[in-house]
Amino acid sequence: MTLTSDAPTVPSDAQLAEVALTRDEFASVVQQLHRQPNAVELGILGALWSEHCSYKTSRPLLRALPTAGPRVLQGPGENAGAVDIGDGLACVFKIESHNHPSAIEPYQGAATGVGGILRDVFTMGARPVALLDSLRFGPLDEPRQRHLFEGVVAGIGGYGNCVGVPTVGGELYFDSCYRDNCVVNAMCVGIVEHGKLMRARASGPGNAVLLVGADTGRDGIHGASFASVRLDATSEERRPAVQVGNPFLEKCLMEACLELAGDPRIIAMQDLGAAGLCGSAAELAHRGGVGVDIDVSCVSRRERAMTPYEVMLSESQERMLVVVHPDDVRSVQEVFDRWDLHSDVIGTILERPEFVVRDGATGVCALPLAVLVDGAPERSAPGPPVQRVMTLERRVWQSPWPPGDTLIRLLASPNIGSRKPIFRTYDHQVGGATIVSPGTDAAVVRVHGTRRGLALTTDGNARYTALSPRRGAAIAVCEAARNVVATGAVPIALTNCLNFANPELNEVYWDLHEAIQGIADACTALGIPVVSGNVSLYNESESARIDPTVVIGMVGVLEDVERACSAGFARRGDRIAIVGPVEGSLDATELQRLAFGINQKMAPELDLDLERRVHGFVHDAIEASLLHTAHDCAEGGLAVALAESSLWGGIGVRVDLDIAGEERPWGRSRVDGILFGESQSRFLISFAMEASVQLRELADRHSLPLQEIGVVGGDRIVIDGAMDVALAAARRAYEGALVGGE
Amino acid sequence: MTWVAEVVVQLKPVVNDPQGLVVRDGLRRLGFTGVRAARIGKHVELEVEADSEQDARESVAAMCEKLLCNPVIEDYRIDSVRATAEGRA
Amino acid sequence: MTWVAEVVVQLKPVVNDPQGLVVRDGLRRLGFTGVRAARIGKHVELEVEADSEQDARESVAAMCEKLLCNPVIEDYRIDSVRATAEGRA
Amino acid sequence: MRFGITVFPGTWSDRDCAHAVELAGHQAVMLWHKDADLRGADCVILPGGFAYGDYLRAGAVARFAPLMESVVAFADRGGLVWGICNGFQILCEAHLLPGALTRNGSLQFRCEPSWLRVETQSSPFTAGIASEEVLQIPVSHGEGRYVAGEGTLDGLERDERVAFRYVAKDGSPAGASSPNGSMRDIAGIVNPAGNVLGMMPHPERACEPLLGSDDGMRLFLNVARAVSRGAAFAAPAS
Ligand SMILES: Nc1ncnc2c1ncn2[C@@H]1O[C@H](COP(=O)(O)OP(=O)(O)O)[C@@H](O)[C@H]1O
Ligand SMILES: [Mg+2]
Repeated sequence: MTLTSDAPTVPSDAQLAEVALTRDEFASVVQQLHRQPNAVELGILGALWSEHCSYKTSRPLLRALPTAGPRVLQGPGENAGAVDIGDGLACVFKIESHNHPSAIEPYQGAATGVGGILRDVFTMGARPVALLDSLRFGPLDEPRQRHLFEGVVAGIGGYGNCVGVPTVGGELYFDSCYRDNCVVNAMCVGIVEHGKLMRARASGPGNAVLLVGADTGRDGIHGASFASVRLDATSEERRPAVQVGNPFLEKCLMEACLELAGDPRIIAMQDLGAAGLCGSAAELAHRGGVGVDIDVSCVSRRERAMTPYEVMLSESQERMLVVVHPDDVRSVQEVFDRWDLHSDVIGTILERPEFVVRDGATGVCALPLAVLVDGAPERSAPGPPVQRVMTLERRVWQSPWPPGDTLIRLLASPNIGSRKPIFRTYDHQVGGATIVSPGTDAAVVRVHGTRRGLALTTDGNARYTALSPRRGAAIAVCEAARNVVATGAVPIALTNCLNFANPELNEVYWDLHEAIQGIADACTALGIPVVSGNVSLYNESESARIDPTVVIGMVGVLEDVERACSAGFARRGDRIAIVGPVEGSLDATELQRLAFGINQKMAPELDLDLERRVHGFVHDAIEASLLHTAHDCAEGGLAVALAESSLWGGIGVRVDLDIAGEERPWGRSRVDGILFGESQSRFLISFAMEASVQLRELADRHSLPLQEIGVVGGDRIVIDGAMDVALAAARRAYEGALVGGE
Repeated sequence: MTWVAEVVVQLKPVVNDPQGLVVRDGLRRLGFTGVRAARIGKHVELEVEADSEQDARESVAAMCEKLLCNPVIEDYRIDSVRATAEGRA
Repeated sequence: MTWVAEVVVQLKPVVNDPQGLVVRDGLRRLGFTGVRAARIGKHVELEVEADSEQDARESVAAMCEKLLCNPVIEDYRIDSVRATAEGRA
Repeated sequence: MRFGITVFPGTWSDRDCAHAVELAGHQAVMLWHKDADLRGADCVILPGGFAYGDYLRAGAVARFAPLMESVVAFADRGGLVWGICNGFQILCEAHLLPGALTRNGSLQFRCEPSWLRVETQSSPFTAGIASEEVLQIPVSHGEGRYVAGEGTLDGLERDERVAFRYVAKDGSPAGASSPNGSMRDIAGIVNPAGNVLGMMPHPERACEPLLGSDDGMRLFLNVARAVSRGAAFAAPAS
């Protein structure tokens, strides 16, 4: 076949900018192809060589992540990771960003983000059983930020609720660094029998390629390259890039694909995501070491007069590629017909590893897959390593408010207050498996047909990574693990989403490098492998860039879901203790941000060995049925953790931290550090008085400090010598944090 | 004076309209086989105070720009502006 | 021939329209203090094959009765039926 | 006994309902929307979901599925038909029950516990559940605000056809705690013969203490009891 598309010419700078390729990359294309690409090929190369598809900057860095482990069935490289959870079942999960589309159109951007991550999971044959989200916006009191926030939340609910997958958890922060670039990450978790786990690897020359689902329109053309450039004034003009999702179609597609999971007729399945048909067909063939020949004239369209280029790069949602033997085409199509899903045979698998696109008899593109998928030159550091320099605008020793007042303000902070206004709009129960609902630490979802449960969480405090990328990222892993451990589960694997600014800036590049090292540090220390993830770069505008934002999505396994431990105080008279460090500083805390609008010095200390021992202690204590509740201490420190456990359980607390009489300035600062400092590696536990001795022994065995600090009861939060706050007042502050002031 | 304005907000022609697809298919299944396409939009009826039709129209256009229409995916048109019975009286 | 019909489906006046209230209040908050009321309905644009305008109109009315409008809470009206450019050719 | 569970494209509570039926010790069979066969079901459940995406109006398109003809005929013969959430919406659209379900007053989806008071003893679904008892059963919907003409509402109340009303946790009137702003706090109604029930809350999500409540199980057991007592409520099959 000869290519009859426009004659190859040397593209102008403007043409290269259009397809988001650099002059050097173009030179590399020509060198690898031994010829000039034609215009369509250039566009296709631009999309697949975009950062979004090729990971040209992050791939070399991601190699540092530990990805192996005894439970790992599928590490990074497929649509989602998969780990063994016993009983012949696997848990399949991944997190993904949809930041750029959400900044342009919050509802649809977030909704299609959910749609995309669902497809990544059911493409593997797994039934999605849970969704989680991780969101970041600018200050909530700014109308535009509230608009984005409400739109994104409605979009996530709108899609997930309609598809019938519960949204069981997530996290939310507001910080001025996200004003122009919100962060919208969605995670999906699915379950599949080992034998039905599917892979997206095409094989068998002559096999047919089916395109199933929505008709193809001009949606999101350039979406991939769009996500690889920063937002500027002209972003508005790229608006046709916005896609409108159809969750109803997704639900039908999901059911049909799950019906076919594990079916020997299905050779491979791959969802359509970034760079549309190009990205998916190319990856599908490349993973299988074969080629593919696509005829765009066979693709059903929603719009008239689409060019082959538009058809290939359209990011219309709710579409799937399926590879089957030609003899099975009819019978497989019948399954899709039953669900009223349209399907077309649009191509064939080739033996030679080539990516061929034709429009009927006319050739449009013929590129070696090795060049298309793997050819993008990896980018290395723009310059020598840089360390973040700690800024010290002003020393912060103590809160400007008395402790009780400080607590109320923290509880009313949109970063800490109740998330109920959000998750009550998410169906978090469909599936009949949600044992621990959103709102406390990790959610717990039971695995139907077994006694087991999965503990699920997303975490990542960007205040820490902003100051100390490496330590901050390690803390994100530890915090996620703590949330999982607090339920009694054992963390088994994680997924991660790295949201950063422009990596062509040396500082950003090194932040990314450091953050990945930090994830690796914690994963190695805790023995938790990384099985999937996503990188979102160029989260910056002309005036601002986001703080390095590492989001960890973690899965843990609970052997007996009936014994899941909760975080809200359970019984009056229970003793309360803190395991791990008590003292802390106010650096990098929510209080520092709230009171002074700054975030300075360094992220809290992190001792990974201590962290590991603390997890071991909590796990053993829950297993031995010694605990009534467990809760980790995160934003807002010990005081907020106490208030949360009180509010969730509806019972007050009386605590003696031995701080009464600390009146001198130095003393006040120590008190505030204890109450509101965010020291790592600690848990707040409650238990029956009789368990006290055993817990002490257990702590000794793990070489851990355990300090009994108080008793559950009453209807006030009392910390002797520091505060006495009515639970009702705390609740008002906590529950009003996200509610808009009219 | 009081005016009643009718505004239609529709998805831009290039934007996917899942509702329209379901309605089209639903109608066909009901035997209305002649239906070639359906698009679903919003119809907004506003009652506004303004000194003249011109003023009412301008103010409604501003409302569309600011709130009623999401220009990223939607277009709007003002179908009619007329004085209410009350306004006329 | 192909006809384009525009249909408006609105909640009956007696049915509470919380969306209308929210839009009205939203507009007022944006400074459009002259807004007295807002009602939100659906706008359905249909492309149908029919031999005459009369046929098209009847068939659209039947679609409204059967599917597009729920008479318990909604009223409908057919705003316009016109031949498409294509249909006219 | 055998529960038939309808499956439309977009239905998602089908599996949860089947699970509840099995927990109750009975058999669940799925009824595909394109088939007219009720597969020998003693009771037909129309479960929750977004049939056809609930685009246009919840339940509007589903009502015309071939399966619905059989469901209507089954109901007319006195068979037990139970619409839950989306199923309730479909039953109203199909005119098996009066009124309509409109967008929640808050304009938001609501997934949270709701508290219900049983308002009729004359339906097999609610028989034996005292009106002082408050059932805890979650809601999960965006369009659950029950609307009907005043005459219809008066008739429903007069004929004891209001099955459930939303109340506050302590049994007092729901007031602002109503999840959707339904007229007269109506959460569920039955047809004149009492054999067709539509309700917005999800009893299948309240069948195990592990999930927070098992009050919903009482409704499943009631249905089974009614069926085993024979066609007490059922008109003779035609
Ligand atoms: N931060 C990361 N950590 C581990 N794996 C990653 C990371 N980012 C991307 N990956 C892996 O790289 C592959 C490509 O990711 P992505 O482009 O997001 O996939 P898709 O196009 O299917 O959504 C996936 O297998 C993903 O799991
Ligand atoms: Mg994928």
